[in-house]
Amino acid sequence: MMQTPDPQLQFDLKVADEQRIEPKDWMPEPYRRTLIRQISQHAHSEIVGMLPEGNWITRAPSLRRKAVLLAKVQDEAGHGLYLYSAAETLGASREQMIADLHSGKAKYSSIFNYPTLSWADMGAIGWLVDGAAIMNQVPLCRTSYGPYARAMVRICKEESFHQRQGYEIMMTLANGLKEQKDMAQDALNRWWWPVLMMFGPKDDESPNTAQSMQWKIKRFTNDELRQKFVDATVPQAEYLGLTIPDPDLKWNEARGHYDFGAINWDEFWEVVKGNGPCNRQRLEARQKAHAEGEWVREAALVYAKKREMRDER
Amino acid sequence: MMQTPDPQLQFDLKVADEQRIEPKDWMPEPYRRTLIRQISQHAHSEIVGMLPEGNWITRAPSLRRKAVLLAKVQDEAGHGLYLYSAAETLGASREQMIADLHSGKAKYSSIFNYPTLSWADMGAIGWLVDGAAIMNQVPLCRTSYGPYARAMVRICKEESFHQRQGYEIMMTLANGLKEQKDMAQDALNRWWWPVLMMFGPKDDESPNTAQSMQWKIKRFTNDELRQKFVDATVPQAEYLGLTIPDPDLKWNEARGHYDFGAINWDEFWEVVKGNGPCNRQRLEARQKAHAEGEWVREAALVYAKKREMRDER
Amino acid sequence: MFDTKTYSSEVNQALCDYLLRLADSSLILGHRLSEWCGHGPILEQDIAMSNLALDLIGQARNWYQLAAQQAGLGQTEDDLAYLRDAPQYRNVLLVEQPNGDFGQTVVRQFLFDAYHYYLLQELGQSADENIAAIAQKSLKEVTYHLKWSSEWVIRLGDGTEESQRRVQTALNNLWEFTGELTKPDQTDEILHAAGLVPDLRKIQADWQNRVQSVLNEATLQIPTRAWMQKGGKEGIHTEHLGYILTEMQFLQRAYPHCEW
Amino acid sequence: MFDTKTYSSEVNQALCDYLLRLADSSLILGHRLSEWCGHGPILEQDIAMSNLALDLIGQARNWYQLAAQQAGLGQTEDDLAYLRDAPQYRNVLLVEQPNGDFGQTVVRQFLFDAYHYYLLQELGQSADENIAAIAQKSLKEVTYHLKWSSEWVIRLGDGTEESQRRVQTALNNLWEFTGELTKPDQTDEILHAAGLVPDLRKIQADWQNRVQSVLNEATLQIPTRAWMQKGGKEGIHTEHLGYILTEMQFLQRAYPHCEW
Repeated sequence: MMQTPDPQLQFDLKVADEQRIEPKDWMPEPYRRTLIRQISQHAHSEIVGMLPEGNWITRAPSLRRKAVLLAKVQDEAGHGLYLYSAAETLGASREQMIADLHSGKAKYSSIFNYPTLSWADMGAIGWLVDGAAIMNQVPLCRTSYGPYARAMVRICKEESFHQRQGYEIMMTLANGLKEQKDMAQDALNRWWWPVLMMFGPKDDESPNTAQSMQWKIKRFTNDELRQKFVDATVPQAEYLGLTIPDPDLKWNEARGHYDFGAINWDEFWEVVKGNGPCNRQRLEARQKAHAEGEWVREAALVYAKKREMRDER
Repeated sequence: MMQTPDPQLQFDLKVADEQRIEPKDWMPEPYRRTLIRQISQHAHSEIVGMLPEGNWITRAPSLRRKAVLLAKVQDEAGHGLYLYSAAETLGASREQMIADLHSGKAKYSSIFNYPTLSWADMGAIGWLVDGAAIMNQVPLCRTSYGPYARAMVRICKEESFHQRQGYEIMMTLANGLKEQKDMAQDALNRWWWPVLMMFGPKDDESPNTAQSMQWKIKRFTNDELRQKFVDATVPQAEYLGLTIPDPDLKWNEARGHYDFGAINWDEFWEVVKGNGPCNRQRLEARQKAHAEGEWVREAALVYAKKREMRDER
Repeated sequence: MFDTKTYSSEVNQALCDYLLRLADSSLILGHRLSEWCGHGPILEQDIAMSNLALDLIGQARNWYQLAAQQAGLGQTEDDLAYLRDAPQYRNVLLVEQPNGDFGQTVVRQFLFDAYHYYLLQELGQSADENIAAIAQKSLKEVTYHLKWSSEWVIRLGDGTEESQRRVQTALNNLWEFTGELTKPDQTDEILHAAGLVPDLRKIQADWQNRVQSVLNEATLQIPTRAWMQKGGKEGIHTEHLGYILTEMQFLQRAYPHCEW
Repeated sequence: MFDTKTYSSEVNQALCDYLLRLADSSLILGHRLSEWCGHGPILEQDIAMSNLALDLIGQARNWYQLAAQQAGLGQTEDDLAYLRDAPQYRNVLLVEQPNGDFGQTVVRQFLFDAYHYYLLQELGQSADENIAAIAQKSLKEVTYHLKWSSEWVIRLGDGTEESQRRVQTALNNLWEFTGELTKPDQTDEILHAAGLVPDLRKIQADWQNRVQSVLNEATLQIPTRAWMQKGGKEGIHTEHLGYILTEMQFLQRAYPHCEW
C-alpha cells in the first residue's frame, strides 16, 4: 500500500534541493504569510518610491534627463505591478494589500520617507538607493518561491540599468561647475546613512532572518549585505571625488573590508514608526490618489459590465 | 393747513441743487436699484480684480515690488469693503450681493477676464486699467448718493497712487534691457483695446446713460470718458517710447482730440456674455474661496454666540 | 542630425515657427501628463500616462532638433525648451490647461489626439522629408494615444452618472480651446502653399467627424458654445503656461551654462 | 544703511547666518501668507493676512539689508532673497509648510508668532544696536500677529465640531516642526555667548506657556508626539521650499542683471 507523501517533507526537500515552490504546490502557512508580507512590502516600496523621484520629473534639467527619469519612475510602477501579481499567486488580493498600505498596517522601505531636495538626489537615489536595492535583490532571484524569483530577475535587470543612470548623473555633476559638485556632495551627505539603514536592523536584532534563510527566501544576513554594499560603494565615491560623510570609514586590511561608523538606530526606528521627514506626506499622496481615483475605477467596472451585457444580447 | 411735501419733488430739487442724497432720505426705487446694481458691480470688480494681479505677487521680481503689489491688491480688497458697505446703506446685503456675483447674475468689469501673462502686465494694469478706472471714478466723487461719493473720494486717492506705481513699472521696463522693453510693449499690445472697452458701449448703444446722468449718478458719457482717456494716455506712451497698437491713431487738429481706430465690439459682448479668456477661471476662483471658507464663517458665528452666552452668565 | 533643405527666408521662418508649435504642444502636453506620475487613479493608467508623456517628449525632442537645425542659429533642443519664456512658446492653449481630474485629462488628451492623429497623417506626406519622417514615426505612437483616450472617453462617458457628469463638464470647459487647433493662420497658409504642411480645413473635417463619433458612443453632448479662444500659436497664452515654464526651467535658469 | 559693528570673524559669520535665519523665516512665511491674497475665507481676513505678509516681508528686508552689510560682500537684499537656492536658505521648516485650509494657516501662524514674539522681545535687548532696533520695530507688528492668530485658534478650536477637528488635525501635523524653533545650535550658542542673542531655553519656556494657555482656551489638545523634525536652520528643508523658490525667483533667474 502506497504511503501518502508528507507535504511538509516534500516542501522541505524541494527547498533543500534548490527547486522552486510554485503557486499550486503545498506550502507551510508561515512561509506563505512571510512571503505575502515581504512581496507586498516590496511592491509598496516600488509604488511609494515613485514619489520622491516623481518630485523632480517636471524640473529635470534637460529633455533627455526628463525622459530617462520619467521612464525610470514608470519602471518602478511596472515593478509594483509584477510584485502585486506575484503576491496574488499566494492568495492575497491587490485591493487588500493597498488597503493595508493606506491604513499603515503594511510597511514600505523607509528610505522613501526622506525628501528629494535637489536634482543631485536623482543621481544619489539611482546610485545608492538602487545600488542597495540590487544588493538585496540579486540573491532574491534565487529565492525559493518561483513567481517571486522570476519577478526579481526582470526587476534586477532594470534596477541595474537605473543604477548606472544614477551614477552617470553623479558623474556629470561631480565633473561640472562648483555649484554642481556641491549639489552632488550634499546629496551624498544626506543619503548615505539612510541608505545603510535600508539593509534593516543589525543581525542580532533581526529575529526573522534565521527562518527566512532556512526557507531560502533570504540568502544573506542584513549585516553581510550592508558590508558588501559599503565595500562596493566606497571606491565609486572615490572615483567621483566625493567624500562619504563618515569619519570612521577606513579600509581594514585584516578583515578585507571597510570598517564604518555607528548607525543612528534611533533615527531608523523613528522613521519606521512613522516619524521620518516625509512619512505622512508620502502616505497622504497615495491615499489621495486612491481616493480621487475611486470614481474612475467604479466607472470602468460599470462600463465593463454594460459591455458584457450588450455583448450577450 | 400745511401741505405734505412731495418726496419726489424734494429729491429732484436736492439732486438739481447738487446736494447729496443720504441713506435715510426718500429716493425713487429705480434710483435705488440702479445704485445698488452699479455699486455692487463696482465692489465685485474690486474683488475679482484682485485675481489677475494676485497672480504675480509670488513672482514679483524684487522685494520692494512684491510689497508694493501686495499692498495694492490689499487696497483693492479694502475698496471692495467700502463699496459693499455703501451698497448696504441702500438695503442690499453683502451675502446676497456675493451670491449674485457667484451665480453670474451680477457683473463685474470685463477687463479682469483678461489674463496677466508677464510682469509687465502689473505695469500695464496700473497705468492703463487704473488710469481708465480713475477717468470713470473721479466724476463719481461728485455723484448724487452721499455714501457712494464719499467712498469714491477715498478710492480715487488710492487709485491715482496705484496708477503712478504702474507707470513707474512701465518706465523701468521701457528703460531696461531689450527683453524688458519687449515685455512692456507686449503688455501694451494686449491691454490697449480691452482697456478702451472698459468705458462701456458707444453712447448710442448705452440706454441707461441718460437716466443716470439726469440723476447725477453719472456725469459724462462713455464716449466722452473714452476720448479723455485716449487723449491723456497717448503722450504717456510716447514718453515711454512704446507704440500704441492702433494704426489709425492720430491727432485730429480740428477736433482737438486723438482719432482712434474701431473697437471690436463683438469681442466686448462675448466677454460680457462670459466668453472672455478668463471668465470661468475668475468666477471659479471666487466660488472656490467662498465655498472653502464656509466652515470658517460658520465657526466664527458659533463662537461669537458662545461668547455672548458666556458673557451673559 | 538632419539633412535639411534650404527654403526662401519667408518659408524658412514660417517653418521654424511651425516646428516650434509642434514641439511646444507635444512638450507641454507631455509635461502635464508627467504631473500624474505616481498619482494616477489606477496603477496601469499611471503607466499608460507616463507612456504617452514619454512619446510626446520624444516627439518634441525630434521637432526641436529639426527646428534648431532649420533655424541655423546653433541652438540645441534644450535651449529651445528651457530658455524661451511664455510669449515665445507656440503651443496650442488646449495642452497647457490643468490636469483637473482624470476625466479632464482624458478629454483634453482625446481632443488633442484626434487633431494630432490627422495632422501627423498628413505631415507624413510632406514634401519635406525630415518632417515626413518624424511625422510617420510619431503617427505610430499617436495612433495608440488616440485609441487610449477614445476608449477612456467612452468608458467614462458611458460609465456611471458621476463619471458622465465629470467628463461632460470637462468637455464643456475645454471645448473653447479646440478652435485654434484647426484654424489656419499665415504660417499655416505659407507652408501649405509650399507643399510642406496640409490644409487645416481638411484636418478640421476629419477631426470633427472623429470627435462626433466618439462622443456619440460615449453618450456625451457636443457643446453648442461657438466662441473659441485663441492665441497659443502666436504666443498669447493662458495664465497656466507661466507656472509650467517656471517649474520646468528652474534648474537651467538658476544654474546657467551647466552640463547636466 | 546701518552703522554696523565689527566682530571677530567667528562671531560675524555666525551673525550673518543668524540674520539670514530671521530674514528667510519672515520672507517664506510672508510668501505663504501672500498666496492667500484674493482667496481668503472672509474679505476682512484676506486683508488681515495681507497685512501679516506685508509686515513679514518688510521685516525680512530689514534683516537682509543688515545681513548684507554685516557680510560686507556688496550684496543687496534682492541678491539674498532671489539668488540663493534652497540649501542656502535658513528658514525654519514650520514656515515653508503649505497653507492647507485656513485652520492650518492659522495654526502655523500661531505656533510661529508665539516664538517670534518672545524672540523679538529678547532681541530688542541685544548688545547689537541694529539688531535691537529692527527687533523693537518688528515686535510692535508681531504683537498684533500673535493677537490675531491666538484669537483665530481660539475661535476655530472652540467653534464648531468641524472647525475643532480641522485645527486639531493641523496642530497634530505641524507640531513636529516646532522643535527646531527653540533648539539651540552652535550659531545660537556663539551669539548668545557674545551677548547678541538670547538663550533659546528661555524662549522655549515662554513659548511653551503661551502655547499651552491659548490651546487650553481653544479646547485643543497639545500633541503628545515627541519626535521633532529639524534641518531648516542648517539648510536641509522639506520638499516644499524648492517649489516656493522656483516660483519666487523665476524672473530674477530668467532675466539676470535687470533693474526692476
